[in-house]
Amino acid sequence: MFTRHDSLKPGYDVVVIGGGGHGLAAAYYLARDHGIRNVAVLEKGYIGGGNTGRNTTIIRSNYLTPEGVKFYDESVRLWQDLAEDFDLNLFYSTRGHYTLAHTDSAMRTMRWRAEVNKHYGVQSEAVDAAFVKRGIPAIDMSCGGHAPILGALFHEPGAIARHDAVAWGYGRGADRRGVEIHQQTEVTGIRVAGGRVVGVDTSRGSIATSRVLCAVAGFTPRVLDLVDLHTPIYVHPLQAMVSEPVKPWLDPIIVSGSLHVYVSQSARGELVMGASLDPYELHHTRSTLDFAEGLSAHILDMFPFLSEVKVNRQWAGLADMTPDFAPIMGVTPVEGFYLDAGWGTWGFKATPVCGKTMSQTIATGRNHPLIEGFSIERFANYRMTGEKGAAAVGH
Amino acid sequence: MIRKTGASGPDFKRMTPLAFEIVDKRVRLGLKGPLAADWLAAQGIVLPAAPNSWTRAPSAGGPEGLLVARLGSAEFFLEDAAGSGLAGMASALAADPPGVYPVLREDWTFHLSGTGVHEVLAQVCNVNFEGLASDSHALIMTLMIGVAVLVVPQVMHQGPYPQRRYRIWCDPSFGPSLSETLGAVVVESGGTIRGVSA
Amino acid sequence: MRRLDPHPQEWIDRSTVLNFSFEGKPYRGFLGDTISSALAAASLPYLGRSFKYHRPRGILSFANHDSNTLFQVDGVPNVRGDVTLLREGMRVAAINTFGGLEADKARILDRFARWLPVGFYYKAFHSKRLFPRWERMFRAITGLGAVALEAERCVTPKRHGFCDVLVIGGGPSGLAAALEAAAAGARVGLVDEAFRLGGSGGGCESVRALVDAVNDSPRITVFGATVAAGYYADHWVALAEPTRMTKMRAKAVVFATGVIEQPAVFRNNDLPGVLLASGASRMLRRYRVAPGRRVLMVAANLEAYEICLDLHEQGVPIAAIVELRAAPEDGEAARACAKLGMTIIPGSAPYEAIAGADGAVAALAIAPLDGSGGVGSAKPRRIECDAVLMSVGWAAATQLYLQAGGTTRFSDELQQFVPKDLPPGIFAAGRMNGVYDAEARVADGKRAGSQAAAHAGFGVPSSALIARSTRCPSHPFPIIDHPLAKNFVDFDEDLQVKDLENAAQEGFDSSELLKRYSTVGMGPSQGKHSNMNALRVLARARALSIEALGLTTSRPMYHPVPLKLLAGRSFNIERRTPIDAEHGALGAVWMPAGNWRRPEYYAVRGETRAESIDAEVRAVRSSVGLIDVGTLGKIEIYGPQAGVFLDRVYAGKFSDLKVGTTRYGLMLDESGVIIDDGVIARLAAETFYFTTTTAGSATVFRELLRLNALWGLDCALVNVTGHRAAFNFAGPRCRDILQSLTDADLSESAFPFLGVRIARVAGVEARWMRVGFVGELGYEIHVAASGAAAVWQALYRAGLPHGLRPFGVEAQRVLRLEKGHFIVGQDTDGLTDPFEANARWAVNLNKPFFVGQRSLKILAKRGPRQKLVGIEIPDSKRLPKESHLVIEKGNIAGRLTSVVHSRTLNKTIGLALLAPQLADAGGEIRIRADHGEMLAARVAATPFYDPQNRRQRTGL
Amino acid sequence: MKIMVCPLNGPRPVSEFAYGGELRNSPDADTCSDAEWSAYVFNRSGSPGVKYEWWCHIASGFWFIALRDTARDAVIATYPAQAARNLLESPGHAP
Repeated sequence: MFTRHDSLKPGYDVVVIGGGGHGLAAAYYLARDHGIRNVAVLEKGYIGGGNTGRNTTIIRSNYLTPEGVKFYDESVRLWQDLAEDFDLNLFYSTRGHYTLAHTDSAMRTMRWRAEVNKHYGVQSEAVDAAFVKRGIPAIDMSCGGHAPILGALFHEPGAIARHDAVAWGYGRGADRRGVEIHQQTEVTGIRVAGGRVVGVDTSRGSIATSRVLCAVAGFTPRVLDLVDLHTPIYVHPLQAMVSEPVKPWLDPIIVSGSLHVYVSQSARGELVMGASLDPYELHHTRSTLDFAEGLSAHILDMFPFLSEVKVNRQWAGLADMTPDFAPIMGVTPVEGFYLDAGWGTWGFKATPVCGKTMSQTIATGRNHPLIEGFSIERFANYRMTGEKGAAAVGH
Repeated sequence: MIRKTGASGPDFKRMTPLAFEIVDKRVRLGLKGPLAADWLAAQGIVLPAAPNSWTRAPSAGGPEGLLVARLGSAEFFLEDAAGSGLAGMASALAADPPGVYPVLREDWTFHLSGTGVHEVLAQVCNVNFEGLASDSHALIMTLMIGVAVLVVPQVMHQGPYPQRRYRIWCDPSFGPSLSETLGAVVVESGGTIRGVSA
Repeated sequence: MRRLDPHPQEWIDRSTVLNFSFEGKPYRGFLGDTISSALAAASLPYLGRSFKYHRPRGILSFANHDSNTLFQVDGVPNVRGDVTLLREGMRVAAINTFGGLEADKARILDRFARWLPVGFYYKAFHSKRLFPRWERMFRAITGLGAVALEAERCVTPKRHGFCDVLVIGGGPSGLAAALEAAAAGARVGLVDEAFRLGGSGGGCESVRALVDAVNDSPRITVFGATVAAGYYADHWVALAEPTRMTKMRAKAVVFATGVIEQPAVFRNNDLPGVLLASGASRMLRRYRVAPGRRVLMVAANLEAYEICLDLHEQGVPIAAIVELRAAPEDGEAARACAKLGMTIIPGSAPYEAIAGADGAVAALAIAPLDGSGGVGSAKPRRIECDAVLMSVGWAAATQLYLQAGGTTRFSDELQQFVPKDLPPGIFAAGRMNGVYDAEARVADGKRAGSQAAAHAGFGVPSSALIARSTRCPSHPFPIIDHPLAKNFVDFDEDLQVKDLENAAQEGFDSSELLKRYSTVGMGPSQGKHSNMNALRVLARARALSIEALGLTTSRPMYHPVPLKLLAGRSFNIERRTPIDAEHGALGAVWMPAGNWRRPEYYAVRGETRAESIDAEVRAVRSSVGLIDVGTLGKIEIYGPQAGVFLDRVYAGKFSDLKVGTTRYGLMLDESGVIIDDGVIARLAAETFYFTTTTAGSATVFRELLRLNALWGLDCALVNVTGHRAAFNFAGPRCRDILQSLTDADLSESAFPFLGVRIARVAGVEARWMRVGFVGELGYEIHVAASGAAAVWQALYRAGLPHGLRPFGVEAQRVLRLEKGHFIVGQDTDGLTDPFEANARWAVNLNKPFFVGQRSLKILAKRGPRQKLVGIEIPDSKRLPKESHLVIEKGNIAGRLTSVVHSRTLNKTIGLALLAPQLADAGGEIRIRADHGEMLAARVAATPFYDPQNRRQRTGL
Repeated sequence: MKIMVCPLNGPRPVSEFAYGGELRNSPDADTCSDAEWSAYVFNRSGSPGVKYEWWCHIASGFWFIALRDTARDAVIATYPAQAARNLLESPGHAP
């Protein structure tokens, strides 16, 4: 599926740092759509081993800001055809996505999102409790008696997919088009001369290049230090856990901001469960018991009959966070250094559109229109993209 | 299959039955500020030397006497059964002595005691109370099922054997909910809920 | 399989017979039996179907990680039969079958196996059109057991535990470690998965003596039938007990977690009747169930011969011992076997297990091994048998140890991973530590126990050096290729050798990628019986050492844990004001407000919700109303610099506030965004009392404490939110009514608008503030919680004759909106600054400093992106909803943040955040309501009601 | 769960504490440029490292400073909050 390259070439037209979904997608579209094939993807671990292989695979576009909605809507459109592009089954499974509201202020936010979504043609509705009960008959509408469900934001196109396969599909596609994927290759330095990128130093030698894409969610600040760029990005762990497989009983994806829960059932029958960010900065993917305890309690609030269902495994990823909960993308003050970062907890669903927009941005040197709202300058100008309002637990 | 080792120290081997009690509000005085300690000393109160500790002074206020708790270094919480000198001090405090500030204390108060008290505490709190010295005068500020509480371990000398009792204070807005929850755990653990008492 | 005669050490009580059903048929077992042992005794050919190919499966390991014997029991899915005690009346069924265990329609999949290679699912059915239909079919055949949707929540307790030394593993080394640590004076917790201590060797004298000593030790707490599910930071270990969870905090941890037996890999090694020798041994000793009548042993270590002797002693005939090695080590056991006339066939390998008519193993084809570890061209010879035991090697149970930050290296001498660098407080002992011989395991346990106790502050650490085993207990490559495959490496996931080789071939050739692509080790047993062999296959494929490839990351749970144990009771704590009961008595309909509950409105018989809310509003406007506002944050600040502090945390100025007066305050964050608001009252020169929003009370107070700690001003903060109650008594009649309850002079001159006074009401000392949130003459009355009920009742009774209504949050929303007051968080969002919120009047930019000031200066230059304005909707028939959008030339130009139909004003009013160019009073806007209906609206000045604010000032 | 040693309350699980972010110097609001100020307001030192941080013991409302390695989640030392003022060049415009 992938070619193993024994050594690095002395130079590449583009060096992509990060062999996750985003980096591989950018390399894929650079080669496929822009004819730029002399590309190296440098991955310090193994491909898809970061947040691509750690997220809970939810795909949706029911965001709050026009910038967010348009961007993720394009992503969902691209997802539809990905499996056929790759000739690889991504298990892209449209399930419908409920964001439950337990308070009237939450209902207000759901309606706000629904109205913005619909304005941009995204299927999204603020629905009442009866609708929720019809869509999720198994749910305890009182949530253990302490968080009654008043309604929800229902997003019919909400989907899940097999996360690893996305990286493999993009990786294989890029590989077949001449892109070199170098695993176990860590970037140790980025050489800048006269304000522009001239090369990259790695654990396997130095490379000459004038264009570098940084797509290393969770590790962004470390790479930014190499080019002395300062951003608002801070890193918190995000944990998840998975149950033993059980026969299918849950079709839709359920999210509850108040209960800090999101859950879906995978194709294998496992319940894939997550919650909110860990409460403090950490660059370590250790698991905590508090997480498993709190999440289990809230899962049983919604689905009491799962008492005996067993948790198999918990894990964590590292999330780039930004003050407005929107990503930071595109050109930077360092010429030739392109950024695809600040993904918070939403990077997976954006994989295809990030590849598309970043590859065009790199090819043309100008930010793709879809990512203008995510520019690095917006903070200095106090012009944030207020996705935060929608993001109690926005997965 | 699961055997528990004995409770802490030899002196609590024979405990009275497990009980949870909502205790009547007593005469209280709360104060803080840079000069609070000096002011109390001037009132003739013997203060606990260490932060987060408590002392008990004999007083007219009944068998249990005057409880003087030191929260951190510059905040104090005095409690006494009926009457005693606290009322007088309260009015003295009303005169706004410099550097001494009143702290309204409307806390709910609970007693937790008896056999299995540590098992109950272990289910609602992460502090190792069983590990405290039997004569501990620690004042513990911690979370009980997420609610901020003040806890003092006490040794009661009613009956032939010394008894471990925990006196617990919490914000009144949490009082009903916390007492219902603690009561439920106690009952489930075979204990009883005693009515309001002093 | 069959049950043997009683034995003194057996774990079953034959005097108590238990009846149960399996697949609808009745069976009997004994008290102490597990589901698997009872079914094994019933001589059933097989007990389950495999995950992918639905092949018949029987008992594999009897070690709590046997995915072949997962059952559906009384509605509970995926119950582990090998460790679940039989109960009278149990209804047991196989999982993952269609039409029952025998008739399972899905068994056809086994025939298709050749066309279902690894990665098959990635390569097929992915056309957009076909996938959804195929997915339905696919999902139906995956999954294991089924959840019973009608099952009730099962609540179990959770507790914190504390010990000095926690020992994980109740085998000889664990027992010795616990005893040694206890002897040093430490309080010890000892955990084991099994119902009884002793480990696999539980049977023998010396171990039983250790067990007795442990049970007699007052310092050792034993946790039986308990899984140490995960190691978390600072020696915190989750202990999953049968009916509760103990979160154990230790000062040191000894890992005596032992080793897990690994299968030999050969064609049809998953046939029922082919099982791990240690499992057969446990089944025999504990439950007296013999694996068969003619047992064949596949051997590659000493344990094989010991078990053969054991079986022989119990009268179980050994058909032959097929020894993978050129010769067995020259040990007592091997010699004894030979002396007993057992046939030992060295240098040979199992080539294929052959099924009988009933689907269980009937014979084993074996062949001599060539130099390369394969069977070459030699013709296999067939040996009849009804059970094949595999004793070819072990994998160290290092999972928890790795979670604790320990590192390992692969020992070629022992063919297993052994501990390398141990973090402080972490100790390893016994077979997991590479120490195999009986005495040495005990000695190693003592050593570790002593060192752990010393780390926890008890005694002197042992300096004993215990050598690791000199004999190799594991075969380096117990894997035999077969042209027709079906040689399974992972029983959970039905993975054969070729599947792993193909995955590696395709480039998934690191441990982690192989796992993700092939799903090896991802099943219920989490690779406990498969990861080691998978690594060997990968190492061969890549011509790398196992050390070079390394293990995949170990994460909790070590063993699957039910959600109920993790969830525990899931307490839910609620805050209540001191007059919660009064609200209830008055018919309050509750709504959540943060973690408080508040009356949304008071239901009155014969009134609809809307009518009640209208009546509550009317009462306030025409007479008097009473609302509990006790959920507001209430803070006191004392000291010479209290005013300075407030100047720095609020956007307005308060150091110049006159004693006896109040002022509205706006709180910003560093970026200039509004985060909270409230009323600040000056009670004395150095004493202020102020409120925060209900939602903000806890976080705002905490941040104020931080700023006070940072700035070191001479002032002190006291949070009295829960200690004080607060009511708003408002309406044209309120002053007259109140005057009857107090001696204080309430006249306009004595107590003007925005004043604050301390005076008694109904005999209770209170803080009175004349503020006008609802836009009528009104008093906010704050009293100590203990006096709240008396005051509330007095106000209520005094007001009733004048038409008082208690009013709730809904009526207050109407009243405040009629006055055009915004609510932080509803009418503002996460980016709204004071300019945008039309609250410039509450900002004093000329102060030396306040939080957010510098950013406001930048924002002032930038100009607002939106403006909060009042709007009126002429068409009172149609009421848009909050959050409906304002549309201008097809674009989003704003959002309705609040809206009500005001009966008082007889029109629909609201607040909206609008694009600045639309925000001028009188401007026409269009709101898109439900179903896209466009409503015309007009930007209007606020307040809508009593624009001159006369009523709240003078009560006219 | 992590244990953190509170200078007032002693060792407690981290669940008893609230994280208050990194202890940071702010530029002089009166003299700094808008760019300097916005950088202070929004930017963070996001890389792992040993950092001085604000932590609050929730039950006692006690704020203190912890020196923590954010790569290993190792609390190296804790100090009373007064330390903040010595550690900072300009403690958020202390008067």
